[in-house]
Amino acid sequence: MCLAAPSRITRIEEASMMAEVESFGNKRKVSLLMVPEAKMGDYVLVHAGYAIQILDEADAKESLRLWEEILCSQNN
Amino acid sequence: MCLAAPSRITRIEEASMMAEVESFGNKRKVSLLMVPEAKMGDYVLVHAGYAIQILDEADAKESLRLWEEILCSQNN
Amino acid sequence: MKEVKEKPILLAHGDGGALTHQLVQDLFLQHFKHEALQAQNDGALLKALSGPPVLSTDSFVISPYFFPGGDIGKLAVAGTVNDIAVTGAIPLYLTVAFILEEGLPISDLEKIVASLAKTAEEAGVAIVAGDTKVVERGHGDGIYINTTGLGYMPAERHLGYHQIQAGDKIIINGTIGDHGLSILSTRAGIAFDTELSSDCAPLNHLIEAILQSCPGAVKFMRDPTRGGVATTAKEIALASEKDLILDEEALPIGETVAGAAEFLGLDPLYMANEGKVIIIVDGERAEEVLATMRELPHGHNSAVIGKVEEKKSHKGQLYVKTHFGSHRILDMIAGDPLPRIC
Amino acid sequence: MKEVKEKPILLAHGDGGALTHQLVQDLFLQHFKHEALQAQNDGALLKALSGPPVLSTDSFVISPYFFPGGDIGKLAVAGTVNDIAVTGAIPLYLTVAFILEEGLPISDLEKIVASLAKTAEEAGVAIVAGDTKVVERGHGDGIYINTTGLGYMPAERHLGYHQIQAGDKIIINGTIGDHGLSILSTRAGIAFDTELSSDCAPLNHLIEAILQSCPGAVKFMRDPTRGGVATTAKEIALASEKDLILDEEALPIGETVAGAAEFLGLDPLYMANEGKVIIIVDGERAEEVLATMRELPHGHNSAVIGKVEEKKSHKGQLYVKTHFGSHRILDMIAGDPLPRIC
Amino acid sequence: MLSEQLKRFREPQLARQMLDKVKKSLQELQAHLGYKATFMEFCGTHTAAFSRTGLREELKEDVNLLSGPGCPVCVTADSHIDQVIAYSQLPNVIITTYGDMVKVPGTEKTLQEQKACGSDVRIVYSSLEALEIAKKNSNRPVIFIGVGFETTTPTAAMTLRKAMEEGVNNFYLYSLHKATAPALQALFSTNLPNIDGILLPGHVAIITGRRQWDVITKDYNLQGTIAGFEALDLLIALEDLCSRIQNSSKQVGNAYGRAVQEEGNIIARQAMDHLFELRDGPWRGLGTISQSVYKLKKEYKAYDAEEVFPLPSIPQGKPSPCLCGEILKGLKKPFECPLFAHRCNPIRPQGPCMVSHEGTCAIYYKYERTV
Amino acid sequence: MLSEQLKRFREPQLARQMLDKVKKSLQELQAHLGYKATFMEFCGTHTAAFSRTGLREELKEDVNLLSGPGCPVCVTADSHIDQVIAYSQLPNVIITTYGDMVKVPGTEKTLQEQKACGSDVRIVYSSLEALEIAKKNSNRPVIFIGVGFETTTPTAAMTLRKAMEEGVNNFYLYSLHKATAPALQALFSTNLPNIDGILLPGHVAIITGRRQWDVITKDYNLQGTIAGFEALDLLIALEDLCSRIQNSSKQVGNAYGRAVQEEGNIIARQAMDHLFELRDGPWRGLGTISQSVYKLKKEYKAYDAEEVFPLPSIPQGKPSPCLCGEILKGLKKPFECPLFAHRCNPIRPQGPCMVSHEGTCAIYYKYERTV
Ligand code: SF4
Ligand code: SF4
Ligand SMILES: [Mg+2]
Ligand SMILES: [Mg+2]
Ligand SMILES: [Mg+2]
Ligand SMILES: [Mg+2]
Ligand SMILES: [Mg+2]
Ligand SMILES: [Mg+2]
Ligand SMILES: [Mg+2]
Ligand SMILES: [Mg+2]
Ligand SMILES: [Mg+2]
Ligand SMILES: [Mg+2]
Repeated sequence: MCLAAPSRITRIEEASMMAEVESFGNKRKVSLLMVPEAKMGDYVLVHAGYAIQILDEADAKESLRLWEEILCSQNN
Repeated sequence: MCLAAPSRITRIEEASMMAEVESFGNKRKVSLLMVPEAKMGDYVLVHAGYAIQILDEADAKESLRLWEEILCSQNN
Repeated sequence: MKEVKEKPILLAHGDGGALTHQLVQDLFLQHFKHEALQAQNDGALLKALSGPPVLSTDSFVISPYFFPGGDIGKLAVAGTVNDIAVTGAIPLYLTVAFILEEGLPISDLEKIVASLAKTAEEAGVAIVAGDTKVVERGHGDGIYINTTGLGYMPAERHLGYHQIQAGDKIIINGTIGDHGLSILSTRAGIAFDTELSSDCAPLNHLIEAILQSCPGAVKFMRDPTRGGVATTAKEIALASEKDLILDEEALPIGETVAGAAEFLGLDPLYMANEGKVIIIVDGERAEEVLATMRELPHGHNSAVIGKVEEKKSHKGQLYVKTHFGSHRILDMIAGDPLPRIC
Repeated sequence: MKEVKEKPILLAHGDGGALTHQLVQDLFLQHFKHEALQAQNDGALLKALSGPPVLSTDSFVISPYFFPGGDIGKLAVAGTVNDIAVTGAIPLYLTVAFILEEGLPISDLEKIVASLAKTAEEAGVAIVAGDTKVVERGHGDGIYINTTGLGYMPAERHLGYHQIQAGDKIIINGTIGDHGLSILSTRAGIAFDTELSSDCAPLNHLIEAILQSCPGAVKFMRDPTRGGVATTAKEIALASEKDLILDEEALPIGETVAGAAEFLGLDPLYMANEGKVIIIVDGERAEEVLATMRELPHGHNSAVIGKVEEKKSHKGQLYVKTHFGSHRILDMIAGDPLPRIC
Repeated sequence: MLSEQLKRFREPQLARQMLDKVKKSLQELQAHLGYKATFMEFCGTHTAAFSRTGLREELKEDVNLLSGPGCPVCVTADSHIDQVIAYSQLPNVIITTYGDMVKVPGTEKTLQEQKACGSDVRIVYSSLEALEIAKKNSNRPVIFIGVGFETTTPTAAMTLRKAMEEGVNNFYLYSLHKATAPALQALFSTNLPNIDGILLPGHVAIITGRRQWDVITKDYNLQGTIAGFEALDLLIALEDLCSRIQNSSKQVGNAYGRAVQEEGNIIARQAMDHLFELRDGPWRGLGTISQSVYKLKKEYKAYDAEEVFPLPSIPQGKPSPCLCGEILKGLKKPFECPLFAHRCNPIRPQGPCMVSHEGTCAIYYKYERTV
Repeated sequence: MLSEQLKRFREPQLARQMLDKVKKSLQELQAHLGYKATFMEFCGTHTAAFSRTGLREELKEDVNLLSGPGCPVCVTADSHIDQVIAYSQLPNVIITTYGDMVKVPGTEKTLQEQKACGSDVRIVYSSLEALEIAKKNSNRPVIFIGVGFETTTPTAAMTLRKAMEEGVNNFYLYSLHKATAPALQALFSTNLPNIDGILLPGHVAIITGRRQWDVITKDYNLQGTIAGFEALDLLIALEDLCSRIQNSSKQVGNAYGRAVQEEGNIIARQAMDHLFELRDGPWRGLGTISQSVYKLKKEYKAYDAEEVFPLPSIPQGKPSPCLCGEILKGLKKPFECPLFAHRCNPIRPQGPCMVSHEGTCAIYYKYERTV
């Protein structure tokens, strides 16, 4: 029920605030009403037909970098 | 379209003026609204769900008798 | 479909998973006992046949699925068994595939499956493979059944259109139109009370007895189902390139059928039969075949209803000889006033 | 059903009379050329079989009837051909029975019939008998098809559950879940644009090539259709009384399938396949079989996806080995979220 | 028991003897007239009976039998079929009508094809069933397409009256009911085929009574006899007609006395008169005939589909090559139509005469082709 | 490219290394606490992820994982299912809802069984589709059964707002939407299972923001971390939780930073606050929880199914032997229910926990049985 899958915005219809989002070759229509600031190329989390959040690339990168470092140092 | 088949009245529902009519083991419900004088045992002609006429036994008998006589006399 | 009070069929009964398995285990395998089916493989491995295979398939979509004199399960067995038997072959195996509508009362399905199993036993055929699909409410009509039959052709049986000759006689094993008119009596809008009941029955034992008792007498057989005796006879005329002449006075038509046909404005010659076979026999041997048939179950009211003549025009035609002696042409059915009779 | 602009199927196309004949003559007989069908008898008389008969039946009720990568006609042939082929038998003949819904565009029927004929030709099977029924609008879904297949079992082929032993390997001939997810992408309410397409294909040539190239290597086969790889593997585990262990990392799942399954919250292991076969092979010969398969059409992406072990409890179970190395149990599908996928 | 008599009318023996007598009478009539007589059977049910029994074939040497316009389905204008198809596309509407109507071609398609395309069209055997459908679907408009002559028109009137009494307010009549007398009048006042006598419609006469038909003798100087529908009935009527022609009778005969009375069914006629009035209207093949169509009176407009669902008039399609018009007038026989049994057949009828069980072309297709 | 990072989160290699680290941390925690820690995952999607990935199995020596009440379908009271079934029997009504809802048993039957008996019940993936259905069936009432926590509630609010803007007046909401905070509060104030830390629902937190969850540390003195749903996400969150417990952190952690922000999605929260208000309501297994159910405010009653279609209250059926209540509170595991995997299974679920993909019993049935 609380499933939300990340997808990339590939088209925006400004008038209706609907967007086409893509994930691995699958495209869906979702509403951007909850993330009006979303733009082309953004990754959004989609739940029940709505994009509910824009994913934060910097945080994802930083988080992964951090853990990789920790795990590397630990293994060595 | 103007098909009308003779059937015998086997039951009458006075209130609704509907009757059950029978012909050779087949029973149907028909309206007696057009032949309110019809009674149990009468033969009626049924068309489009309504009994439209009561058949006249005397006439049928007379007519057959007449023709049989004529044909017999002719053949002899 | 009627309002469902009992346990209904759900879509999940058709998803190939746990509920489907439950239905197979608790219902189908209880009634269908052949080892090939019980093995539950994708295909049923059977014993080698004693002759070339004969295959026939039919789907049954009759409405209503319970009717006076039978039900869709009985019909589905009889229909396919008869299609195999009329070729002269011996029917041995049936596959049965159900398309169930969501909401079908499971108790109705049970009755149908039991009837199907019983009729198969009567006919001496085994149900060896099956399939179940479920469609959403509003995409079916309770239950549709496909049966496909496998039989074999014994040596030295060569029935076929090409055997039919001028001088042959046309025999039927009983009264005409009973199935079609009894289905009709159940239909909304027309519904009438009647003593009619469907003639639905497997005829393979009758047919085999004729073929064995009167070897060489039978030229060709067909079961006059959809479209009735007229449509089937017309097909025979066209394919054999002979004229077929039915005798109006000889046609066995029950009084009840005749009465119902009259007030509905329908012709019993075009009404479906499900327990009848039209047999084209050597004219010389018609009485012998008739005598044999009249002694057998499903054959008591057998009658010669016509004869075969050389064609009078560029193609084989079907005629009926009227009470006054003149001939009039008969054509195939076109636009059955009552769909879904089988 | 979509608004019909073109000529629609009428109830009269199913009354067994003139319009039915027209459909048979102008459509079916144009595409299906086998002499037994062209003879138009009630049953099709075939050549004697070179081994014991194998029969299988399936009805196809897929919605929509045209889908990415195929249509109901292609599916109906592939489905039944595969069911016969996985038993080790050689499929030869098919019967085809249509249940058409009033209003089906005749042009759609033509496309489906053409596709059916083409797939049958590819598979090298002949369509030898048929049937057509028409149901009123609102009692069907455009078209349902039953196919029943007849083949024969060559001598010395004894595939079966009882052959399966600990140490055997589990092979599949390519990616998982393509059919189910591509059907899903067309469904109202879920519909999404995708590069997915159904894997629907007849596999009898692939299977025959394996059986001939690697004699004795194959223990058992099944096509993982409704319920997917998990349901089929579970059935094998139950019937063989062995544990089957799938390896999560070895499962060939396309990126597009995985992506769609993820946002729909579904598991590709439970998604239907229509061009896949699960093969249980002698563990020693898995690489040999795999090498053979990878050279063949429909076999390029073949992979070993698991192994067979002695059962650890009172009955055979299906497990998947996760990325972390632990085992978790898998059960059959129960309540497919998407009905009518075949 | 009347049932015994009724059976006698349908047994072949008496009819076979009667056939000989009628042949003789027709031969005498030929001697009297100096040529082979031409009779018209007005009624499609008679046309069917002559063919089904084989009597047309038996009598062909002795009398020329023409078929008339008495098939109510056949005389329905294609524009009216188009109108019904338009009704069927209104939101939520249920169309109810008699079976043959669904196969009659409009300018573009039949109601049956429209049904296959999604309209809710239901076949009924009685207007009473249509009313039942309306009661069961109280939130949907149910339009009953009424077709038929005076035999059927009163049944529609009775049913409508019942709907009013029961307060059913989603039941509407689209009346295509027609009057027989104006049609005969139109027929005999233009292009009159050369007819020596006419068999009059027995079931229409049950309602109208025998007497109304005397106008035929009076105004058109034509002999006529009301006929029943068994083989014996037809033969008795032919015999009666022969003698009337030879005796220059002053009134029409009644060879269907067991069913038809002098005054007809008065209750039925009153119901008809109460609800309907005659207006001008088009007949297929016969053009517009004045005062020939039964339409609901204005005071019942709440039940009149034409009042409640006014539709933009439908553009006329191409004129059809069908000769139904000539056939309905008795000017041509089906064999004379170049489409007959080729492009036009019961599977794909080109005109309504090929549709109805009582349509002349359909009857000839079914019974009169020799190859 | 973010897509590359997203892929890294789901690749097994990093997760496998992480697993070793987390096991070590859990062992350190055990040393620190003097016993094996018990964590609860509030959210059913987490319950499913732990099982599907096999992590629950891998970690079972090192931590006791309890499942919480975070499955919105599971906490739907059976009386509410009965209510929905009653709605579905109103004339012409179309019921629209999410897939799992149709399988949840009411006191007598499921919505799926009711559908098979003739009700028009349609499964949607989004309330937007339900609205489309309403537009396409403008003459029929379309009731959307809204279920879900704060992740889903705003989507219903947005769709309802759209319905209002577009003047769709046959679209109604039956709101079973619930708030997470009151549930946790209820859980921790009665029968508190002995929990050392809690994994907080990532997708709920997207809407609510991280900060609202600090109440857990403040009021219940419990450590918590917001978690994502990939294996790596779960492991990172566990690692974070271990360190917070050892360091007695003053606030909850956020191990799902790429999606969850401090303040959450303000637009979504405003929409929710605008249309809904919290009222008391029953949760399956947890009894009535005050201020826990999102209901439409009175000013929107024209869209509220409960206002427009008032139904007589449905008599209570027998209490079910199902232990969902205990399971939802984390007091029992599915194996402890005598019905589990015997009378209760996904074919014939006896309680909602066996229905939903996120129901604890269904997840344990699917993934955690070893035989
Ligand atoms: S044959 Fe057909 S086209 Fe010709 S007149 Fe008759 S109905 Fe019209
Ligand atoms: S196993 Fe079934 S009955 Fe037991 S608690 Fe879970 S859902 Fe309820
Ligand atoms: Mg057949
Ligand atoms: Mg058959
Ligand atoms: Mg047959
Ligand atoms: Mg199957
Ligand atoms: Mg139905
Ligand atoms: Mg099969
Ligand atoms: Mg199959
Ligand atoms: Mg299979
Ligand atoms: Mg058939
Ligand atoms: Mg449909």
